[in-house]
Amino acid sequence: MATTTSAPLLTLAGIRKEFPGVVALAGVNFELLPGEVHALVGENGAGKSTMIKIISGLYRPDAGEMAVGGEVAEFRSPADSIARRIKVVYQELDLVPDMSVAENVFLGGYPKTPRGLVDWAALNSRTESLLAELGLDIDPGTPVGELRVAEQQLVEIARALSQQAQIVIMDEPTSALSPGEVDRLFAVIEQLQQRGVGIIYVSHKLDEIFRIADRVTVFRDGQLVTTTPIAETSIQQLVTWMVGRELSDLYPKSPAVIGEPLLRVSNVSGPGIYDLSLTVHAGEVVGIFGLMGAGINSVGRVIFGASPRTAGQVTLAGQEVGAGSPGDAMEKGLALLTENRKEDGLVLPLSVKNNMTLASLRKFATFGWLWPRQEIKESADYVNRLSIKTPSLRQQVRFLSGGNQQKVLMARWMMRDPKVLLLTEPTRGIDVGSKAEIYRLIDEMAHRGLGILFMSTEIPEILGIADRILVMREGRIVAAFGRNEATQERLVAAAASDLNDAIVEAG
Amino acid sequence: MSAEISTPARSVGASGQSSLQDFLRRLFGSQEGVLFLIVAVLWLYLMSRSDVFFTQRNIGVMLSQVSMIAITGFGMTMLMIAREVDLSVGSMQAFAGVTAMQALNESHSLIVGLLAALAVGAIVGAINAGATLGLKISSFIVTLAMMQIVRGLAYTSTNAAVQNEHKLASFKKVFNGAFIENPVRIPNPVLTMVIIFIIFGLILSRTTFGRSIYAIGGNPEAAALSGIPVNRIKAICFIITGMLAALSAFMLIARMNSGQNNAGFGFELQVIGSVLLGGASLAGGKGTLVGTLLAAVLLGTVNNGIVLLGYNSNWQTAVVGLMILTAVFLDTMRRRMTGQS
Amino acid sequence: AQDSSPTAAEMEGDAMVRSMDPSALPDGWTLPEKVGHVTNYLVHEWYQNLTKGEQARADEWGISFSINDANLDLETSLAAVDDLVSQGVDVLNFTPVNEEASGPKITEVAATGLPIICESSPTAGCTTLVSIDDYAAGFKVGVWAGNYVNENLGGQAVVLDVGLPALTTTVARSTGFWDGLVSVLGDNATLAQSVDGQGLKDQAVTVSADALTAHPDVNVIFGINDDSALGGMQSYEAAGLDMDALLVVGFGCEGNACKDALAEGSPYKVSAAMFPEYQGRLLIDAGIVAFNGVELPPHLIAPSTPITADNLGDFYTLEDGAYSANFDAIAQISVEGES
Amino acid sequence: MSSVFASPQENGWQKWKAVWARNEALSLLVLLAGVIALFMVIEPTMRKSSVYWDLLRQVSPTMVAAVGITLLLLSGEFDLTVGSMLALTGIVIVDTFNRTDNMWLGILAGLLTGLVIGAINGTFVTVIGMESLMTTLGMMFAIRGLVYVYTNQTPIVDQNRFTQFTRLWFKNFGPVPSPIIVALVLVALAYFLATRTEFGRNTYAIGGNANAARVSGINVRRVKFTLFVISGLMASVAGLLYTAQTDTGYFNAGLGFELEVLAAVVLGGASLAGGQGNVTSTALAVLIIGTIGKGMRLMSIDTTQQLLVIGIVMLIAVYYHRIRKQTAARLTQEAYAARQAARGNVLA
Ligand SMILES: Nc1ncnc2c1ncn2[C@@H]1O[C@H](COP(=O)(O)OP(=O)(O)OP(=O)(O)O)[C@@H](O)[C@H]1O
Ligand SMILES: Nc1ncnc2c1ncn2[C@@H]1O[C@H](COP(=O)(O)OP(=O)(O)OP(=O)(O)O)[C@@H](O)[C@H]1O
Ligand SMILES: [Mg+2]
Ligand SMILES: [Mg+2]
Repeated sequence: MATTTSAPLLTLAGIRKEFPGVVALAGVNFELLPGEVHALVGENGAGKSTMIKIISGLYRPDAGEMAVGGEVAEFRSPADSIARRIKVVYQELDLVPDMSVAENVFLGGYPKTPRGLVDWAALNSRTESLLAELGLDIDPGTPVGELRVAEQQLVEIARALSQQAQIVIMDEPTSALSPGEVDRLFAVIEQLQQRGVGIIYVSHKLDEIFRIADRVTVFRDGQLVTTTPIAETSIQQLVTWMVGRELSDLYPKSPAVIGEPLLRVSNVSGPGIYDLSLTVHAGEVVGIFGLMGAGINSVGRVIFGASPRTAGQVTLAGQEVGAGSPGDAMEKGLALLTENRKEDGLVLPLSVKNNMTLASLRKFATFGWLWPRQEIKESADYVNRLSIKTPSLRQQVRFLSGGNQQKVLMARWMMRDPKVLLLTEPTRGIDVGSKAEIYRLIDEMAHRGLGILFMSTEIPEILGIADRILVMREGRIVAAFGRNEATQERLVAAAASDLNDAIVEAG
Repeated sequence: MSAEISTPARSVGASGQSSLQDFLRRLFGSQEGVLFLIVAVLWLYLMSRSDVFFTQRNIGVMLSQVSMIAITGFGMTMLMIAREVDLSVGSMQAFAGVTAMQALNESHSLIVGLLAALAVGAIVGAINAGATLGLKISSFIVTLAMMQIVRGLAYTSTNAAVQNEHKLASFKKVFNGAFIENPVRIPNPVLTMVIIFIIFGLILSRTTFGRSIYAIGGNPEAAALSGIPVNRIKAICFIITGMLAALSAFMLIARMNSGQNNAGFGFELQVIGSVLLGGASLAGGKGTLVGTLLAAVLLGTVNNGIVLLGYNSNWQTAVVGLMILTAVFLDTMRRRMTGQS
Repeated sequence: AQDSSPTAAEMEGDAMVRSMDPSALPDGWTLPEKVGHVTNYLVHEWYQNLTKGEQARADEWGISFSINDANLDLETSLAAVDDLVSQGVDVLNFTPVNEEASGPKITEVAATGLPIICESSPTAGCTTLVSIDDYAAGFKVGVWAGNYVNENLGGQAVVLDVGLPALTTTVARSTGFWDGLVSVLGDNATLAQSVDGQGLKDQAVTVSADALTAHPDVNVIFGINDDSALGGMQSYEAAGLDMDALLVVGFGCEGNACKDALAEGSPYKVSAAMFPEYQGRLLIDAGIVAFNGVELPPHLIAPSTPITADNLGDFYTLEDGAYSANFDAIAQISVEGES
Repeated sequence: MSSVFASPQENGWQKWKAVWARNEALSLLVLLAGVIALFMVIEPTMRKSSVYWDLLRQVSPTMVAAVGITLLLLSGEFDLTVGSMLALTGIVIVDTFNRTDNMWLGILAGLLTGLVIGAINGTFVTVIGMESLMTTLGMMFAIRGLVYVYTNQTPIVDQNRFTQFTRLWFKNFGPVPSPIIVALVLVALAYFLATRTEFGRNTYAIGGNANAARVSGINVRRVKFTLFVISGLMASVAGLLYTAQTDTGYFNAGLGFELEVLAAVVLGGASLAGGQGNVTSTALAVLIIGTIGKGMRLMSIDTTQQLLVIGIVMLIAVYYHRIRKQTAARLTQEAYAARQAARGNVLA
């Protein structure tokens, strides 16, 4: 645990950073002590990543000073920051997929032979021992692109070890990890801590913060709200600081009015899923819980036709939905919010409005001719209804924060008036305030009679909003619980238990 | 319950600034603005240096020449917004041209000749589309190969220029040069360019098809998952580009009064250069017809100005290069200052 | 034009080339088995017709003849020379993409004793050059044009020169034309502008359109080849200028376009005819002579004359839309005093 | 330690398949052999060894330039100026010959030209942040235009006729032509640079994921700048060889050369997006294209049909590369799955 008496490893004083039109950081003071895990929390766009990028030398502050180990530090590039033994594990992992694990671990500073050439033998053997230290059994020659996200994350941490980093910064490291992997990561963090490494830990998962952090700093709108020892605060308190008001109910669940069955999935198989059967009724929120890699992402894709369906039948309100055709699925009244916002959701160079209306262009057109008035009106309507923070409808969606981007995607599908909405991890990487917003939207839609299939790897939200919970493991539904029977323990047990256990009839 | 967000969403749609400010911001905030500025400065300079420059005749001649690059460029813009490219348009100037002239000689019908050109354009466009989308090879490479193949076909189909043997009076009138009489007193090539500009400009900005093109270029996966038929739309863009290139080939043979199998060398670079200069990018998702038009006019003005001022035509190539560098430089600076990079 | 005057022996070789007859090979002579020609731009009509003439003549002799084309690329051109040497040609016909840059290579190959008959431009190492005298031919059409201007256009010439500055031969054409014109008109000839049409019709149309807006008073257009002249004429017509007040002077008259234009009575009144088919014959014959060790002058001048609607029929016979060259008439053209 | 390449399910056949799929140079080598064999059958002249020495001489400028471009392309940047550089270098070299009557100064000036143009390109792209494709397109026209203006489209002839200079092209060491020696030395250096030095690995990293490279402390700008200089330098060496053959500064030298080089790079399997490719494959691709061209010329196939053939060959080759890469990716995935299955979840 942190020894509060020792001199700080890192000090920021009055750090300010502006982007055109945005004050990302408005004069922030921050301190990191040796051996401490210092959590950083705040809403999307609060400025957490910006601060990290300043510490790493990617951005230069407009004002303010930074000191590392008591010495003033002015970083002109990441190389300067690395030279001061600072290592950042970014939100979006930064590895070269085609290069080997060993090369990635030592990227930017290879071991060299006396003649200055790359020393491949040393590279591999040193990587191997670093990986062993982290309990990771992989061949240093494996291309990183072949590793699981969790393994990639550990490769990043191996990099920190290789650089003998004194300060390690992790930006939302657990957003793609399974509980087991999270435990593993935390063990590594503790190891680092014991060596006196200072760790800045950014996360939207507040429960994690209470597990590992010593102190927590809260950001709001580029301002530092407070820094406090974790022991002296509570989740409720943190949330209040973050969103600037009391968030009384994260999961606004109104009593479900279950109607007709809408979506019927019978014995469907496809890449990653086997023999899937389930039913979603009007007004019902059906949750599917599974650990990472259990196949929950494939569910939405296969039902929607974005991935091939090799067997089985999908009907919506009695009409058969063709396999492998998103167009047909949309036609019949399905909508799919995919797992990866940036990869297959947002069209980054397009405006907020054009992103929103992308799936319902026909609605605003006669014979392909668009009527912009109506389009603008309806988009503006959604911006206001979903409280999307954007300076204008014309703003490129890439400049929005994650939560707001997610809401734009929600609007895209709501605009179509679908009968059933398939949501895949809609709150990944999203701050608690926005999460509450999204839960509220889901609840509202269900209330209006939509059927919702909600896939998530996070138990609390599944428990919070689903009327019925299915558990998935290795591509199969292995358990089903009513809202009242489900508990965290039962879900985990079902998700992790052996295949031989009783398979509860699903749907 | 309804949760409020700490900073309430600003009301959207309404702009707080005065319209002049807004106008200026938009003018300088875009590649089109930068180009407009360069063209304006260049025109003012040329007007001060030459009495002939700003005459109806000269502007007509200059724009007539620009029209072929621009018309092909309009197709290319759509294609490049959709994240594809077509390098075969230069060879198309030769192949569609000689084919059309042969068809004219055979049929003595203007329509048949034009249709022959457009058919060649459509077919080559369709082959480009088929190879790119079907075999999943980058269109840069497919059309680089097609550039050779189509040029080879042009040479193979005739071993010399195809002369005008049909002597159709109407042929001379359609796209020939500047001042053939028509009711609007705008040269036919320019008129054609304007019409195509308007049609495709509207298609790009005002139709679901146009919107889909931008979406596909911006994120093909997202577009597909939003129910947009990605391949079909890309294929249509390839075919449109092929047909517009063929139309300019037809305009070229009308200007030359013969189908030259060696026509259009380097034409693809001029077209793609104009499109890129107009603000599109090989990465897709952006670009406008206005930008392409302005860029084509800029390059046309440079060429015209050099000849008008009697400079050594050796300067033409150099000045085109310097203009491209200047425009890219200014655009880079603009983006840096507005934080768009 | 820089050649030193040929020796008597060389003149004898010259005469021999011009009088070769496939039915009567001189005693003791042997025929080369293979002749190859590296052309620079085969898709051009000039080379189409030139090589046709070569092929026809080679067939008459019973020699195998092959063509390699550089398509205007210097590297390809020089590589093609190697290729023909590898194939064991007995005579190499060569049209340089650029004569200066081809010098070292040709000199190298010539050192092996291979006869090299160059076409179009003088290149170091060539056994001889078969080509017209570009300057003299230009001068002749210049004089013709001067007289035409005096008789039909009021004695004042304002000239647009659609040139090709990249080649020495085409520059000589422009200079020859201008000097010939001035020799008749004196100060009454003015050069409005020289533009670079690159010898290509699409380029010629473009640059002359610009030039004609700057100089709408142009009444004489000279082009260094048919495409340049026709391109210039095309722009003039498109600009809506008076076609009756225009004289177009071309060069080469290698293809149908020129002949048709002359025959039609368009403003295209005269061209410096170069008779590619006949030059093709000369190339083959010069190769045979050189192969048998006879000395040749550095420049074997091919005939050229101003060709007009009036004398077109003397040199070419039109049959079924195709023109065939009358070699006898062409051979009669004097090359006296040209170098 | 087990390698992914040898996961348990791979039998002998699978192993060969993996070797085939993962090794583009191998395919290119086979293709080269195939092309040569084919031409030997149909064209007797192709059975002479002298043809191949000629070939090696002729392809050397292209090989040098293409290898330079490959290095640059590995980092994800483009250089379209190679063609114009060929002309510019020639002009500078011969002009310096004539002005100084000193061969070495001319050669030095030529190489310096590559250095300077490379540095200008590099400055535009890395310091100002301009997009490389557009920038070098502009530079391509600008350089060619300046060459036209300076020479007024007249070739500059070496008045000293430095025979020592032309020997750089014409001299043979035994049967081996000197330009190919220059080219192969440079290919070897480039290979060494790309695979053995940190700089080379950084280049791959930048092309593979520029962001990762940057945050790893690699000075992306400096690496790219250096690569532009290297590519400029290689282009000027190509220009040097080219000029040694002609002893003339020719303003139209290298027209369309950039596309020729690009075709070779693409045929060699390099990715236009960066991060993938290698210099040996590019060198092989240059040989393949050269052989096909040579064979067709020897058969006196029309240039027009040569264009057709080259176009079709390129399409097929690229399609083939795609299939091969896909197979490689699939094998990797299979191997990964097998490894996962054999080992269980490492982290759970
Ligand atoms: N390069 C940039 N250009 C313009 N604006 C930017 C840039 N980077 C960040 N911003 C803006 O600065 C603000 C702070 O962003 P930052 O990424 O630091 O937020 P964050 O706290 O990390 O959010 P999240 O939890 O979503 O990761 C946001 O409004 C963001 O839109
Ligand atoms: N297109 C596909 N082809 C083959 N296998 C696939 C495909 N898509 C997914 N899979 C496999 O199906 C399984 C479940 O994939 P899915 O992406 O749905 O899981 P997940 O729960 O989202 O886990 P992750 O965290 O790894 O993304 C994985 O083993 C994956 O490798
Ligand atoms: Mg962040
Ligand atoms: Mg997944």
